[in-house]
Amino acid sequence: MGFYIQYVVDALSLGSLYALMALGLVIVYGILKLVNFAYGELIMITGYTLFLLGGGPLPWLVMAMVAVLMAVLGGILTEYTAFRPVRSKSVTAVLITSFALSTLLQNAALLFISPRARTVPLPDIFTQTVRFAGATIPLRNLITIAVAVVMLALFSWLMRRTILGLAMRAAATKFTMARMLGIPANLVITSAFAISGLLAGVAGLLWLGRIGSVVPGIGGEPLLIAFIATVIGGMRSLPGAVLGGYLLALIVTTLNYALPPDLLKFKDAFTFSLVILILLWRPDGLLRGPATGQRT
Amino acid sequence: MNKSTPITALCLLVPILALALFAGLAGYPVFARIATLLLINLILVLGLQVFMGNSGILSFAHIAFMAIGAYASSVFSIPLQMRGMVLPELYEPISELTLSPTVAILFGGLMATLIAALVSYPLMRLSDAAAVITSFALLMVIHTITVNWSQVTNGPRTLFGVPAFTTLPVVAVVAALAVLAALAFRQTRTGLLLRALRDDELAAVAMGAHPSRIRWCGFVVSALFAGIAGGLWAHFITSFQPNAFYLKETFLILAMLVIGGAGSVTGAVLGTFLVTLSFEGLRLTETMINTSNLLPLRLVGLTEIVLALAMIMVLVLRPSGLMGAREIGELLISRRRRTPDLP
Amino acid sequence: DDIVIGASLSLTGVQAPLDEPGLKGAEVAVKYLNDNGGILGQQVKLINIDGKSDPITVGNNTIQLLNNGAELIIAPCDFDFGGPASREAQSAGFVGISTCASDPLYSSWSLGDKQFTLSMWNTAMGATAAEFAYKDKDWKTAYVVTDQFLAYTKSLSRYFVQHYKDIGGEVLAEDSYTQGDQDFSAQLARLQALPEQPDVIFISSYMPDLGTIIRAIREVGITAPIVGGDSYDDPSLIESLGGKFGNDIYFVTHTWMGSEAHPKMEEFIELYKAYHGAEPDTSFVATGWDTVMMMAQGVEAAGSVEGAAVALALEEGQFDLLTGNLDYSDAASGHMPTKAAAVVELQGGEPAFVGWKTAESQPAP
Amino acid sequence: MLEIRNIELRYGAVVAVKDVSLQVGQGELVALLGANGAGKSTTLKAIAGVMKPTRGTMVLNGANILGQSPEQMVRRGIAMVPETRDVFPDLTVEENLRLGGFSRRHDRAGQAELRERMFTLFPILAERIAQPAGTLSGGQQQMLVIARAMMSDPKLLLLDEPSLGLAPVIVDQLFDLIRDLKKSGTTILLVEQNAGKAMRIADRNYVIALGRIAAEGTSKEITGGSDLRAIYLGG
Amino acid sequence: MTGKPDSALCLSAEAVSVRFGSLKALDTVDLVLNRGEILGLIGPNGSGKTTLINAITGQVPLASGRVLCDGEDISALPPRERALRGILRSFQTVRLFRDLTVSENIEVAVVAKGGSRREAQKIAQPLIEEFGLGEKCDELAAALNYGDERRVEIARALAAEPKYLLLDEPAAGMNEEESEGLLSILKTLPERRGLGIIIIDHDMPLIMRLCSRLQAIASGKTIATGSVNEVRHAPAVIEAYLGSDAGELLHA
Ligand SMILES: Nc1ncnc2c1ncn2[C@@H]1O[C@H](COP(=O)(O)OP(=O)(O)OP(=O)(O)O)[C@@H](O)[C@H]1O
Ligand SMILES: Nc1ncnc2c1ncn2[C@@H]1O[C@H](COP(=O)(O)OP(=O)(O)OP(=O)(O)O)[C@@H](O)[C@H]1O
Ligand SMILES: [Mg+2]
Ligand SMILES: [Mg+2]
Repeated sequence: MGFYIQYVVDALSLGSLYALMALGLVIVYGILKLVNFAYGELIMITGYTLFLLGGGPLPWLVMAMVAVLMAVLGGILTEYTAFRPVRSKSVTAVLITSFALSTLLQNAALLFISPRARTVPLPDIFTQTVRFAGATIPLRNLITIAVAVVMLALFSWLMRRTILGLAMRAAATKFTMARMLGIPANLVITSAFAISGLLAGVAGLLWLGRIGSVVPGIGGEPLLIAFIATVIGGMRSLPGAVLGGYLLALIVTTLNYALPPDLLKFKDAFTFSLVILILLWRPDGLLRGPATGQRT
Repeated sequence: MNKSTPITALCLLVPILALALFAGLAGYPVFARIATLLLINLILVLGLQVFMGNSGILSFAHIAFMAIGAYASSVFSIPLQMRGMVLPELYEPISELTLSPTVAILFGGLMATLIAALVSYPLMRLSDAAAVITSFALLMVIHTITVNWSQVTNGPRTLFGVPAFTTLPVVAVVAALAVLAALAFRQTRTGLLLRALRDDELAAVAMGAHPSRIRWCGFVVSALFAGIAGGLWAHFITSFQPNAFYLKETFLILAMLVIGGAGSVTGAVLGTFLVTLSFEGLRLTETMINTSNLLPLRLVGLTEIVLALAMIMVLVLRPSGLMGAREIGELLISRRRRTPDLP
Repeated sequence: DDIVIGASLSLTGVQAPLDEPGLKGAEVAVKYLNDNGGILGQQVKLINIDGKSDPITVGNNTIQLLNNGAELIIAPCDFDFGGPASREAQSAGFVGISTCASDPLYSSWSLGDKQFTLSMWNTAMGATAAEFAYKDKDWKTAYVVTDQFLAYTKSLSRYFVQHYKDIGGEVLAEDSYTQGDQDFSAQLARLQALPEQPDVIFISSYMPDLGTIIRAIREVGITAPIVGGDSYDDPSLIESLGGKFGNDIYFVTHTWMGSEAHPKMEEFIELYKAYHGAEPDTSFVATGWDTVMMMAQGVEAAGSVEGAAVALALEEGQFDLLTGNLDYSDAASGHMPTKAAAVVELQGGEPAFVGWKTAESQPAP
Repeated sequence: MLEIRNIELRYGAVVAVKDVSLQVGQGELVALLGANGAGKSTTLKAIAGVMKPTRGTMVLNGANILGQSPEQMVRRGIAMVPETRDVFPDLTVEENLRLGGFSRRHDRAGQAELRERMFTLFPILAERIAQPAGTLSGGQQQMLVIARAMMSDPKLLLLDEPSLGLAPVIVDQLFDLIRDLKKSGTTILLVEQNAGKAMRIADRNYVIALGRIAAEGTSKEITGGSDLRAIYLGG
Repeated sequence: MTGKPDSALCLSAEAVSVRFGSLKALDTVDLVLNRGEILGLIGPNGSGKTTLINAITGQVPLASGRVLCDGEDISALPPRERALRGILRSFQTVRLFRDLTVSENIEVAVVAKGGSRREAQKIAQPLIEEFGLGEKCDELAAALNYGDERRVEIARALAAEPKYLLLDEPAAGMNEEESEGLLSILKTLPERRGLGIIIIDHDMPLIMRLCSRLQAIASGKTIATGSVNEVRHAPAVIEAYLGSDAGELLHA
């Protein structure tokens, strides 16, 4: 019993984390059709902000808020430097600029901070555990699930019920036409990046809560996860990204629990083969998203 | 054969030979080494261009086929007395097999081609983002296998003892052949159809083109380039580990191709030269600044930062790369034709 | 005319945390040598070109250094990264010494008769950890976790397990983990599900994941002692565990930054502070100092920088280093270092020196 | 209402509009005619704020509007139906219309009323309310673009070849709509290939040729004056 | 002239229906195209003209009915196989290969059905001349103006040596002169090459001068078919499609 509860909570909390990260990526990737390789560096920014503020007089919650704010600013910065100048001209060019930006930020961290891991301040609640029906569950996992639920609800309201979501999609597909309808297209696209930064910041806090320290390369893994979750869930669909996040977590957790240790090292090969299979079965991902308006 | 192709070929072979001659005769071993690596990268980038440039589909898996070429060629060319130490668990029936480096490198290319042919057909149904991701996943799978298949790859550890065979002249010849092959491929039936599919799949299909079969051909040819490059590289570097064939290298060759202009062979050549030379130039500057103690602090990562900025600049100014989709020969011809029209 | 020591230690990338301290220590040593008459009466010059955590760049750099007159090579701290430097040094006929490569592959067998590593091999590190646990502490059963991503972590676990079993210990289970997963719960569940809990947990991993794993183990209330290798010797691990989780942790490493470890340690720390303006933040700085000082002794003994002569001097000499006493076997038997290891313990988040320890025997590489 | 003087417009080095001056009075329906490539669409783009004139003046209701952004133009009551059928293909008909009223999104009642009006005009749009706009037929897309522009309740409406791809009977209805709009006080500047139909409803016409105004006047004046084809070609 | 097939050599749709969700875009429509004739397809916006072409070429699946080419049922074949059987089309919006030159664009049509590059050049050359594209044969398609784009698209379709050519609003956005030029090219094609053409356009004068036969559809159903005169006088057509233009056209 305890084993199963443990398994379920693990899968759910990991899934929540993945879903948040995927959502932040998909808002840029799915809506604006731009792959933001510098997305992981937003998490890095969150981490280093926390580290730099650590030991200071601020209460943790304030530090966390500042850190998330920095990620939001980072998102906006990404847009200004890497996307605005090249957007809609060439998908590959955007990919490379965002990658360049990602190297740039990582090396800046290396140059100005340190190549070594730096410990970030964390509140006690992140390291406490609860016992429940024979399972020991870190509180952090429960917090992750709760935060994800709140964020996802907030976010789906924002995208569905407000005109901002529509305006974003419009501005992304036909920039000039959107402006001709009075939509401040630049601002709208910037806000997509800001939201992406917000999600990265929040996901980053939770991610850091697991690791406890930050290194310049910390963004690589979350980026990869978000990327894959987005893809299996459905590249153009926001609920798809969430589903993809949970599914990926389920796969990873299950493999982690089920594979014997000598096969466990091939876990990544299994995971990615599964991803390939899913894509072959459904090239557009599990949830198709809004039907495309393509026709002859 | 397009009438501008010979001109393009000429324009592209000259810098390769010039580089090989200069670096070979300069008598400064670092130059020869950098030139050799540049030309190996060139073969790799040309291979990427064959698929990605013509089909417009970003492929992350290219470097994985380089890995296959490198490992497949090395395993059998490591001298037997070394092999016991490097690959103690190599499977019985093949553990004694030894190939000469030339044969081994060809074998590596062949293995890469074969594996690409086997695994990629179903993937080629996909285009757009799904294709990009599956190629990414393929890279991950092959990487995970190279990291864990200790019997053959020595796991995550370094595989060493590969005989040094690749020299600057050898690479220069292969790179020249690769340029010609890439140019020729562009003009073949498959090359033309790939480019047509890139521009408008629906229209091409409405004329009878078979997308997955055509893309598959392109992908397989591209893997051959990567496999050969991998074999040459392995026999130059002589010791390597799986991490050499991963994201960093992937992005490096992607950047080369995209900065030069993925749509043309000229772009591939230009991008490779430009990125390698500026990277080495910057590195030299960084070293010089640091060793001369001009500055109170040590500059670290400056090369990467400057290069990243330069990359962004290039792409902001020319999003389809420096060359765009046209070959240098085509540009020269159309310029010549236009000139008399001027008043 | 100066003696040039060339180095291609990485200041950027994954390798930087290991290489950078070594370089800093080496710089202090060079200054010390020059202030005290140099080597063979000649001044010493150290040139480092950033290896960028890329084996190929390391190779290129080493060729460039040799070209510019380097006659002694400091190789980066790992077989993968240091190998290329040593190979180039070997083919140019010079001695190359890695600051802290601990893979037994770092031997004269694979790299050539003029190549050395200052570090003990993983065979010794694993064996020392095993003997410390089984013999000194009487922990009879162990649980082993191995990070699958790195050659270092895999081989260290292998030698620990092999030696621990050889001397009579029982390994209850082995589990693996992949660098970057940040999720240790499945392994934890398996550990907790064991019919019998282990006396000791051996974890072979790296920062930052190492911190994640240890915290996860401690968070669920498992208090069994944890043992590991020199990757624990990282201030960020100690910091991230803090007083709460930093208990009953023991690791085998190169040295201890205090006079308990070596009478000259204080002096080195003073010199280091004078040179860099800050306290050393890791014991890896000592490996850089030792590498240069050992080179100096070798060259003095050989009377020249000529590779074969220096190599012979190193093979024959016995060295009293900040990182323990060191004795190399001859080239035919691999330049195997016989070296004492420092054992450090962590209680209440504070590290303390346990003592020097040399394994009675060690598994064959 | 709108007065343009001596504007010049360029695409890079190509001068598309050399020297155009025109005036549209409050409540007027003015047609802008001319051959392919004469510069009609380019002129409209300048008024919509998409292109910046390199020379000349533009005044709307006494205020200088030269060089203002498209968003600002919309806020001043200008709406444009471009010739390129720019629906947002992935958004539904409803979402397209909702974005058309972006500048008036806080006036819910007004929006609902406008929507009803568009639905009576183009009932097909009401039927297809949830269909992605990209899957509409060519003509349906054209209707959507017109309706979308109307959602901002413009004071000045710029129509660029609105009849393109529409069935003859719909073209009739469209021209009826334009007439109605004019009656209800909207000022309209209309560009059409179908010169005969346009002149039949226009108060005044401008003929543009090779980037300059070649003729202006009421329909009678223009057709009576000389051969329209000759004017079209810049004669 | 009637809609009856003269021989087995014709392209026909039999009781074809197409659905998009709950929408019946085509409802048991029949169509016959003989070799050597030009059939005009007219109807209100959204009546299903483009969809009918898509159904014939296989771009949308049929809900029921079948499509026959020279007597053989091709309903189950994917678009590319139908192209290989000689059914080629143009698109309502121009779809050229933008980064290919004009001559490469045309050659694609030959190599796509299995020809070699050399054959392709042999076939493309005379077409380039015929369509007056000689000057521009090395230009990228992206640099063409609208009229040239349309011409390349038709030349490209012809290079595939189609038996049946389906054109969707080829004259949209052209001015009178340009449509005139297009008309003169299309007019003689069926005889010279022995192919059948379907043309959709809302430019009624053009349609009436070009076509030998018309079929009018509305709301996915055929409302009239027959000679040009029969169809343009049919009350259903006048009401649903022509509107006031009918008057002008009737007296044209
Ligand atoms: N994006 C562009 N880049 C370069 N030149 C352009 C561009 N758009 C239009 N032109 C040129 O500007 C001139 C005027 O074009 P414009 O579109 O205003 O003509 P128009 O009068 O609207 O013609 P049409 O009736 O065909 O729509 C033409 O010569 C055209 O080739
Ligand atoms: N993919 C699709 N999904 C949903 N509805 C569609 C789709 N494609 C077409 N339709 C609908 O089917 C009907 C027929 O469209 P079609 O494009 O065939 O019209 P058409 O006769 O070509 O009109 P036009 O003259 O305006 O081009 C239209 O009502 C259209 O909205
Ligand atoms: Mg126009
Ligand atoms: Mg249509």
